[in-house]
Amino acid sequence: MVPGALDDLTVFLLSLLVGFEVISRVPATLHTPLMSAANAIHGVVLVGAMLIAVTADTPAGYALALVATAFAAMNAVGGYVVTDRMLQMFRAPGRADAPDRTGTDTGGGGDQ
Amino acid sequence: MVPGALDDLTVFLLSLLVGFEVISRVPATLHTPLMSAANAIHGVVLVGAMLIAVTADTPAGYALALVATAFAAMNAVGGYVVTDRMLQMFRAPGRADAPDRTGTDTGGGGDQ
Amino acid sequence: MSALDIAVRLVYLAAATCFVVGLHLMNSPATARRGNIFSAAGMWAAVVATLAIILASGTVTPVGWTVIALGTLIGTGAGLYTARSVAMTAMPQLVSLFNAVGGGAAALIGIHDYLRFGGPAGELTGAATTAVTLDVVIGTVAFSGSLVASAKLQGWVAGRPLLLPLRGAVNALVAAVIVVAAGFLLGGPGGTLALAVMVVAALVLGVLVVLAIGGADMPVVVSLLNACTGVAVAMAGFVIGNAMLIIAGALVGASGGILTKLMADAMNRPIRAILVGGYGTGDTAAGLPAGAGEGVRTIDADDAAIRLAYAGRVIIVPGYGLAAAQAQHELHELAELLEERGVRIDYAIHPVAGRMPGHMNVLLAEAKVPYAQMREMDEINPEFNRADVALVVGANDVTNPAARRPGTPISGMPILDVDRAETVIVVKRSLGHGYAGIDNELYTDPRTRMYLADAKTALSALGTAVKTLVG
Amino acid sequence: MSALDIAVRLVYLAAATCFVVGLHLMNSPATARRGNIFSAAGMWAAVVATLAIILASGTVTPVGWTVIALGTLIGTGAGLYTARSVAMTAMPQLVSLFNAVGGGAAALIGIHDYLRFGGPAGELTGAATTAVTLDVVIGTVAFSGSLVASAKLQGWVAGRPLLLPLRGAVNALVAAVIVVAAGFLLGGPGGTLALAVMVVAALVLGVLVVLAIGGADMPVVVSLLNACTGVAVAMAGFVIGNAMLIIAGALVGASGGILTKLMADAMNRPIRAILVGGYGTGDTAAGLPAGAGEGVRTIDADDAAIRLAYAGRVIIVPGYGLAAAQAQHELHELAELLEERGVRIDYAIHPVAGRMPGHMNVLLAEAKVPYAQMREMDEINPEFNRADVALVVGANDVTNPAARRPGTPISGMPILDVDRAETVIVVKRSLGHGYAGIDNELYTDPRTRMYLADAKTALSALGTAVKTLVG
Ligand SMILES: NC(=O)c1ccc[n+]([C@@H]2O[C@H](COP(=O)([O-])OP(=O)(O)OC[C@H]3O[C@@H](n4cnc5c(N)ncnc54)[C@H](OP(=O)(O)O)[C@@H]3O)[C@@H](O)[C@H]2O)c1
Ligand SMILES: NC(=O)c1ccc[n+]([C@@H]2O[C@H](COP(=O)([O-])OP(=O)(O)OC[C@H]3O[C@@H](n4cnc5c(N)ncnc54)[C@H](OP(=O)(O)O)[C@@H]3O)[C@@H](O)[C@H]2O)c1
Repeated sequence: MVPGALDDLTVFLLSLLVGFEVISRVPATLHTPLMSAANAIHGVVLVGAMLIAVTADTPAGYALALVATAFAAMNAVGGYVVTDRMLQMFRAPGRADAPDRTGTDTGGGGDQ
Repeated sequence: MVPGALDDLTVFLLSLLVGFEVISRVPATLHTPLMSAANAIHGVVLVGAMLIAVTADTPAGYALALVATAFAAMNAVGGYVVTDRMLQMFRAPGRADAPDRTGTDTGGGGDQ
Repeated sequence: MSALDIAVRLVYLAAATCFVVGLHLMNSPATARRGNIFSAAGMWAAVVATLAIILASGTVTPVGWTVIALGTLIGTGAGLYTARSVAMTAMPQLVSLFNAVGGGAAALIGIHDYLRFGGPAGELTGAATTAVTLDVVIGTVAFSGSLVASAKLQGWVAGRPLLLPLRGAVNALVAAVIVVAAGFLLGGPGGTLALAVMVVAALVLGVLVVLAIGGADMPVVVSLLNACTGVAVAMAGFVIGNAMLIIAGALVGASGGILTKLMADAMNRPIRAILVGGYGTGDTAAGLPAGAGEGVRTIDADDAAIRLAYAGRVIIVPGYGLAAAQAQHELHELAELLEERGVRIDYAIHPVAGRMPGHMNVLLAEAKVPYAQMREMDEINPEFNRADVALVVGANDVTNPAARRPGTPISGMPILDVDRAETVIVVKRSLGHGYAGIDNELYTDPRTRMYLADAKTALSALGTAVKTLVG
Repeated sequence: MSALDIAVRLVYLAAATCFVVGLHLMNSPATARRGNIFSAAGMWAAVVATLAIILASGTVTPVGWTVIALGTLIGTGAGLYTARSVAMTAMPQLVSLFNAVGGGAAALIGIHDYLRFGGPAGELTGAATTAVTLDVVIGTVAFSGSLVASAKLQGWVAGRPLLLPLRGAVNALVAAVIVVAAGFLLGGPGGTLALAVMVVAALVLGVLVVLAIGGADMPVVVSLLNACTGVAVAMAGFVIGNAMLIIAGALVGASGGILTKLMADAMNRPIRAILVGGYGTGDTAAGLPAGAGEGVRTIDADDAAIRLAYAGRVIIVPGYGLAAAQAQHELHELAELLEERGVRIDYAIHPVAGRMPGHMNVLLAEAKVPYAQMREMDEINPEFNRADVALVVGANDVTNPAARRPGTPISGMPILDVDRAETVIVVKRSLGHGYAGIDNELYTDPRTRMYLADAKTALSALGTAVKTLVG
């Protein structure tokens, strides 16, 4: 085991702790978008796929790199876009409520 | 700037993030014990003080190391003990409530 | 280390911070969208920084450039197209698909690294070989498992649990093959063959495990596989020595793990039981004996329309059946007709109604139901006793009073108190079971009227009947 | 790297995890004590592992061993003795003292490192020198600032803000000296003199800043200095290349920072305003004009005792004055007397009543008030209108109805709704102000009766009067 591996292990452990702590009290309706957002984040494997394309030098290596890059890019791009589409559906209560409340206030006037 | 410093910076940043996330919704009555508990944790500087005592080789160095060790040990030991004393005061609601509820249930019987 | 290297590593750190902040913001509906954008910005910066470092290295062959450009282009195109074009109801299978390719990419990185540097004569250290092995196994399982989950959710593979004979023994055998092959790589002679065997066995294991799980458990499974991909990506980070991959992967691994537990808890199902499989019937088959129950009172469209139209207040309870019948638009039309007649309408949204968390919110939002009318369980429950009619459409378990008693599969799950309303009208095709596979006592309650029909047909019929009534 | 080195680093990682888990468990009263023990176990393991590595290194001189043993012994003894013997009410100053020595230790590590490896001919890299400088400055400020805070809380230094003439200019000057000295260390010739100047200036800065802050703001200041010490320890970790110090220090730095903000928010005071200083009068001086206000109705012990003894329900509102008078035991005795007469007693605990968070809980727990009678603000507020008497003892701001209006220093702070009770009896020495320094309209409310006396005297007198009444 080399010092580098220990450093990496430290980073890994700390990131696990951050991950555990960050999901504090997410409401059930946000579970699906949150899953999707986390899914998009591991699309960062694209960086790794790009870096192996650099070291590749055999046809097999290039093939692996091509598939990896395509997979990873699909994960990242698709993940963020689909999460955004889902979240668009969860319109903020504030915005939707506002006209509603106004409606109640001026309710009498509206009938004139 | 050396790679080592960057690794340290990564660890530092991640630990900051953990620290931010870990205090989620602590009730106001726990603020003082929590402050005290955090205070005890930085008593871990004792490890650093011990390690400088190892490298010291001048009288001035030994003096610094002695004061640092004593300071750090006081921080760590005192910090944990005082936090524990505080927390003893916050008896768990469950324990205190339990006899109370029983009292209500058997209230009629108690008068016999 | 050059100044560029340092700059890139700082950008990587900033990107990792963006991921954390993004996830943090996802805790509340008000900030969730901003969080996603934050996270995407971090990803963007990381990719640009990587391009900079590749450019500066100057060692990339033209073929290498082509591979990077082509791969990114294909992936981006496929991701954009599917993410934009898919129907809102097909989101979970798409997320699962994206997860599959992510896991695949992580596994490919490990495979590539082993082929180049590993093996008996290779230069990989023990720690690095361990990371490669974990990366390949976990990534491959996530890949094949997620593909099957996606196919189940899409309906290309039967939703019901597919239980092979001797399932336990077969799974154990496949797992043993993986362990032996990994042993070869780690301690033994290693080599391409061992790697290939391990990959194939991992592919098979992913398929077998997920096939045995019922379609309705899929959201939890997808979330778990998502966490697996995170861990695989972190391992890929170990392999290529990239701290950002480690951070992002571990982050997703841990938060995805917690999320999986939260989701399972919300359905009152232990994760272990889900993974063992065999539970749930997937999508209930149509054509169960209709109206055969004793003490069940049925109702027809006209009668139901009258009760609805002359009610002061109606609470609508949507469930999985509404999604299955794709009847959200018909439902909204009916609700609007009733509102025109002065009926007060609310939708009672149970957190795990449907087959994925937030399913009903998304479905109703798609049909343009006003947000203010979608009421959460805790908020609406005390109001059922002031409602004239509770209209239950394709919901079953989330209204089953058996949950209030101990000893049933859904005991302890909070339910919508529809049985406190003056009249309950239930729209579904039969007296068949829901996800949990148990009878619903609500259906024999004297206040309940069953309208046995497909939700889409029934709601259109109700709409027509209300219009006739008015016109 | 030897196997021992690896083992020690793994222990360090485990210790760091214990710290995080410990802090996490502190989020709820039920698990808080376990969390503290967890964290202490981590510390213990880290120290033992360090001893092992020092032993194995074999390079330590006998003097070195003596230093380690003696230092640890002295520190442990001092820590144990003070922590065990101090009165519960003196906890905050003790925490501040422990924080001071922690900051001092971190600064000393930096100083030692610079003296050994730094300076023009030294081997410290730029990054390391930066870390040393930050370590020394932050650690020293935390040291002297915490000592002053401790002295203020203990009453050795006047609690009121000590505002020097030209304060802003003096502070700026001292800060400038620090910056120049740090410049010498970082970019210039460096040397022991620059280091010494920097240390002295940092000591002075800590003293000046904290002296200017009112005694009642001290808990927030202590928390902030606590966060500073955390950062200094993290910097010490950079200096000696120890990841565990970095993790623990950054953890405390960040969580302490958030906690500081939470505490300031609970009191409705911006942190900036606290740090600028000059606010608050510290402990209110006794002997303000007593009973001079117009429209104020006073009451004597006998009359008050009758109202209390014949009440069905009394809600007691303790505040800072109770702590200042050390009258918690007298209060509990009075409450027990009343309970014997069949009066229902509750204590209404405002989250920032007193001078530190949780102050009242600790105080009343010390006097053995049953936990079930201590009711939180949100819980008890709706019950005031069913109370016959609200007995306010040494509380002022937390009952001031002015908080409900905008434009006052306490606007927006949630308060206890004592003015909804049938009768309010207020025990305090005068019509003087509380922490926020504003008049309290409650005192002129027609339902309010003021019992102007020291809390301890007044509560004993009430107890005697109730006994006489009964006997
Ligand atoms: N939300 C989540 O995250 C999630 C994830 C996985 C599992 N679950 C579980 O899923 C269940 C959700 O409860 P739920 O009440 O929404 O659904 P449910 O209990 O599964 O019941 C759905 C009902 O819809 C009816 N239905 C199916 N197709 C229909 C159609 N075309 N027209 C009319 N009715 C139709 C079915 O009865 P017929 O066959 O008689 O028509 C079935 O009884 C819970 O048990 C929950 O734990 C939830
Ligand atoms: N809890 C925290 O974390 C914290 C920290 C810092 C500041 N604060 C602030 O402190 C305030 C707390 O409110 P509070 O209502 O508890 O206290 P307060 O508003 O400060 O009032 C305390 C009152 O006690 C009286 N008093 C002092 N000594 C007494 C004695 N020996 N016998 C009888 N009465 C005595 C004083 O009036 P007389 O002089 O007339 O007797 C004074 O008006 C809030 O403004 C809060 O924001 C709280």
